[in-house]
Amino acid sequence: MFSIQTKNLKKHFDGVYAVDDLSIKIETGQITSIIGPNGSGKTTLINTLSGLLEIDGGLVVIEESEKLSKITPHEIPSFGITRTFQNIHLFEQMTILDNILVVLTDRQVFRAIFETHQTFHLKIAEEVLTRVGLWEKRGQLAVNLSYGQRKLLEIARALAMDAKIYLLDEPFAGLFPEMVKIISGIIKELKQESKTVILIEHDMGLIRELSDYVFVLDSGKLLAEGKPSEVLAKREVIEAYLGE
Amino acid sequence: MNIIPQIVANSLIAGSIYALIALGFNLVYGATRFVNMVPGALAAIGGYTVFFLFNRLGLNIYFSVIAGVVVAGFFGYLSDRLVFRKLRSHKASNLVSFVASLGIFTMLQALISILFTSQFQSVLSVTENPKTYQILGATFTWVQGLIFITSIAAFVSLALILKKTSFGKAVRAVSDDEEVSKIIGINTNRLISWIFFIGSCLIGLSGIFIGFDIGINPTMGLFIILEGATASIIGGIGNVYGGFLGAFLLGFVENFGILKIPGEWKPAIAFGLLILFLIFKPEGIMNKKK
Amino acid sequence: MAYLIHLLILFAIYGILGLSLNLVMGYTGLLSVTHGAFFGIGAYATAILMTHAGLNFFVALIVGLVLSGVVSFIIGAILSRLSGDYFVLGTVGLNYLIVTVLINWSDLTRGPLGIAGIHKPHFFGLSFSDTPAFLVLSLIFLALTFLVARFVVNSSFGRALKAIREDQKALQVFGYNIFSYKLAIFTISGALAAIAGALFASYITFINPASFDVMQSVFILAVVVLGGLGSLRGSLLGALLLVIIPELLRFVGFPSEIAAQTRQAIYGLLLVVLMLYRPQGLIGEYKL
Amino acid sequence: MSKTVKIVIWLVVIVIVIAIGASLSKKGSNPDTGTGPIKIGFIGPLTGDTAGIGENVRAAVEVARDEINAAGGVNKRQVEVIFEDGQCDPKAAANAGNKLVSVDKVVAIIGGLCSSETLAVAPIAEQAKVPLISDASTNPKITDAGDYIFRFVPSDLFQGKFDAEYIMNTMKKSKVGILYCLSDWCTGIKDVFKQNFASSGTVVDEEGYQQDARDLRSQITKIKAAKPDVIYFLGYSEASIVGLKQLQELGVKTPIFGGDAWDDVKIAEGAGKAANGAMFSVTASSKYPQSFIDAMTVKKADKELNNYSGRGYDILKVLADIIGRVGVDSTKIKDELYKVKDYQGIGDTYTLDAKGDLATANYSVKKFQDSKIVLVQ
Repeated sequence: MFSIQTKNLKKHFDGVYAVDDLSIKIETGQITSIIGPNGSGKTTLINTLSGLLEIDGGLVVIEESEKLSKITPHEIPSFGITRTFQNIHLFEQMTILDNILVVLTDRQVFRAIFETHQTFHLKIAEEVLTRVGLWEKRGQLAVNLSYGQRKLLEIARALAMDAKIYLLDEPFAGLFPEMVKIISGIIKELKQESKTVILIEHDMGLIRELSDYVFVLDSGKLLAEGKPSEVLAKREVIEAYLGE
Repeated sequence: MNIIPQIVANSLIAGSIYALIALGFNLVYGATRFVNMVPGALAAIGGYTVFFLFNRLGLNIYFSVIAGVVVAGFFGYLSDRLVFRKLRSHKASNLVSFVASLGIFTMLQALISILFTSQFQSVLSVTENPKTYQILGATFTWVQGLIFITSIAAFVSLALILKKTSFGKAVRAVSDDEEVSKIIGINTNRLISWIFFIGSCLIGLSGIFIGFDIGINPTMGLFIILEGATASIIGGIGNVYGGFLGAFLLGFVENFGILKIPGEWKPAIAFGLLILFLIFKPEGIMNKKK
Repeated sequence: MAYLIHLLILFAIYGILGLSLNLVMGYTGLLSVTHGAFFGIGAYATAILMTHAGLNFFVALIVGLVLSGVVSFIIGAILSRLSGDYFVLGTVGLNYLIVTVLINWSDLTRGPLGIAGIHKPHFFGLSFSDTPAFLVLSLIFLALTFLVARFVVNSSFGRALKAIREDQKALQVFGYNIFSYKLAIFTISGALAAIAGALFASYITFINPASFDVMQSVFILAVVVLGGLGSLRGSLLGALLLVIIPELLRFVGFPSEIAAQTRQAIYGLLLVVLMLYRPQGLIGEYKL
Repeated sequence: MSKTVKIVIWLVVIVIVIAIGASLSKKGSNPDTGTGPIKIGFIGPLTGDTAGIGENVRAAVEVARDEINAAGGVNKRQVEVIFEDGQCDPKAAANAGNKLVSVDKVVAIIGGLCSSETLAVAPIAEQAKVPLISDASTNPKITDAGDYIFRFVPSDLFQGKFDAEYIMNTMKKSKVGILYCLSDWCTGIKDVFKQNFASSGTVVDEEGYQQDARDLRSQITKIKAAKPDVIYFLGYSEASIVGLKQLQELGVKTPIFGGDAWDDVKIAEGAGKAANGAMFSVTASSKYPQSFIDAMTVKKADKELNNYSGRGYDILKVLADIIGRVGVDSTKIKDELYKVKDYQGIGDTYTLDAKGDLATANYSVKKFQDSKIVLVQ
């Protein structure tokens, strides 16, 4: 069963095709990695799937039922999708706890006005924050955290959504080894909870260790796909990375 | 007696004054990327300097005009040097800079009315009958003709400077991306101060012309800056050519609009147009969609 | 002492305006220069209802509240599409437009002649005509506004507003319809400003369009910025200082012809110094 | 934002409020005890675009004060006038009114120049039983604003009626184009003028303009197109200078008639030849005495001598005369004010009616001729 599929997906900026007629299938409950040199359209794909960029052509199919030619950002949670950002988008001048609570409480305006966060919200927040080791620091403002802690907070925020499909855009970029261990541990736990993970990463070691399936993009087109061991051995993939 | 030519003349006159303001406003906005209220006060400073030199001290008119323009430019440079350069170093958001420019605007306006009382002054004494010209039934005075020609000249020369000279290329680089231009070695702070100076000179000139055509009082700045901003948004904010086009469009819509609706709704037209453009075409006519 | 009571009444009115603007500016991060117009709509709605329809002050206030809420909903719908500089310019433009309507719709608002003879509120025999009683009434409304504002800010809705201020794009992805949130806070803030308008109309007993123009919005903005963005008590502090201190200048013996202009100059200088050295205001937490 | 900083700031604020309270109660002299200077308040626009008129009336009141004090003051007490800026804005005027009434405890207040100021201060003066005498507010609503509220200027009703009749009967014009500023004075007179003019003439076009607008070309072009045989142009000095110049630039030949704000030398000089032939009505007042003009020149306010400055001067003189007779009790002053009859001031001859308005208002017509003002009728 494929939780997300793209059918001839197109996204262009003034004539330059960032995503060019891309058709991929993401297996449910699997960790699928998307790799490719810089500017090959990885982040554009994620932004298009999460509704931040308009779809210029083709379709996105969710759970093989919803055929979408247009996605608005605030409706993606209803499809069970959540994400993290390559360049961190935290709510800077708010406490760590608030950064989590804001994704837990009611979204509808009228109900939100008359609701304050309940104990069960706090319980989820505590569980998620302890998982990334930030529960003791919950009173601090996000802006005062170190780079690694901010990456962890982004992951925690995504976890708090308890979504079905996680789009992780370079979650390991610039982290120390022990933080990498924490995050890869979390990704593995997601897999055990049969969640679908789409991972964008450059570190080939992590790709081999984590991913069940790999897609290789080059300037918006699908270059290759398959098991990590097969795909990474292919000549044209290595050339794409080294750049002809 | 057909009044259309007269309406066209009125629109061209209003348009050319707005054009001068819009040129200055756009130049400053292009480099600093925030809505700056200071130019409003600079227009008044330009007008009052000429009034002081020409009417009070009786100096030669051309000298006073040039002095007026330079003084307005200097105050623009000063405001950048003392306040906005510091704000840029703090990486202050453009809303903070907007509020700061509002503070400078109020302060300058108050200082002018302390020095010159808040009386309305007409700069050109009109004892001698103003020579009016007639074209196709539309009458306008030599001052208005001069304004029209100067605004065209200012536009052309500015366009040439931006296109041809190295200074012009640096200005465009800073307008596109300040960080990048820092990296490639442009001393952006000094350049932005220069841009402030030129933009303020243009707006000072518009204040002087308003002084000749109509007259000056300390509170003339607010309306000027709002008209300038409206013209720039319509034409395409930050785009010098767009500002010029937007100014004349605003002049025509305002004057032709009055035909249909009573005069007291005139300011409503300008701001109605502003709101419409902000919603449907915020990037204005000239800029491509952001 | 009556003069101090008079100033405290103005403090209450501008406190309510500061609180309501802080909701939009300090918590949602939208620099709105149209609050003077909401203040005016509230004042005119109450004044017209009291003089033409002869309604009691409190009934006129509630109807005025609803009316201003509807108008600020419409304005919110227009403005919430804009962002950054365009939003600021849009609010200035709208403020001008609303004042022009107040001036020219003369058969409703009597145009520049303004509306005079608005009498003081009375409530089943309890009349608030003398200033101390009116001060009590204004302070009650100020306290009510403060509680409403605190309720909104401490709710999940309030937390979402702060998130909009911080990173609107990211928040969308987590299921928030930003447009409806901005619309809601605009309506609430417009309705609260109408309370201040009603109090102002009934206290000064005469209103004309000129006192609700862009300069009034700039003054309210200064109250919020001085007091502190994102701090309700900051807005009260800002209102207190910006209402009381200029009056002090009346006693500092400036020669009368330049007294008024010096006040303007000091007030402009205050804005500049604040922005340079303390953009988050005296006891605010959020940097604009 | 450490706690201590917040506490320090709140402490500072509380200290300020206490200081203000103390200074207000200390400074606020107790009600007039018969010694020290007699305090009289003045409210008028000293900033904003009508500040020109405000500053001029202030100078005239200062001239009157100096003359009174030079002649030994009133009952051997010097007269002190406290000037407050009303900014033509209800809130500022209410602030000024409250301060004059409760802190300075003035015996009477000269002013509200703009009707918006007078209407805002009226309830405050009425409640404190302090007579408020306006020198320029013509809004008809002021007539019944309270029995402590007076004015030494005729309400719009008189001027609108006189102008309509003069244009219909004397100038024999029937098609009028109205150009009026969007302020309480202009709109007030325009409405009354239209009621009276409707009897035999028609208003072919009516164009309003913002009080501080300076580009009236579009409005003038529209009026010109409506081909009126007379133009009724209401405006304060600034807009009038600009309007008259633009009327000439646009080649408008039809005769122009204005309101009493045109009785201002600045317009004659500012508009120059453009104003030639333009007529306006003004309350019949003899020319200002040379002594007044010289005194005003000393105060470098001579160039802007206007119709209202004479009235401000007269009000202070009338008050001094009344206080001389009945002392400083404001209710007695109020009663005396109602008895003012045929008082020959420099600005007008004043007779007050039971409502505190001028009972009579006879107008004369003047016209601009080569930067001078000439009497027509």
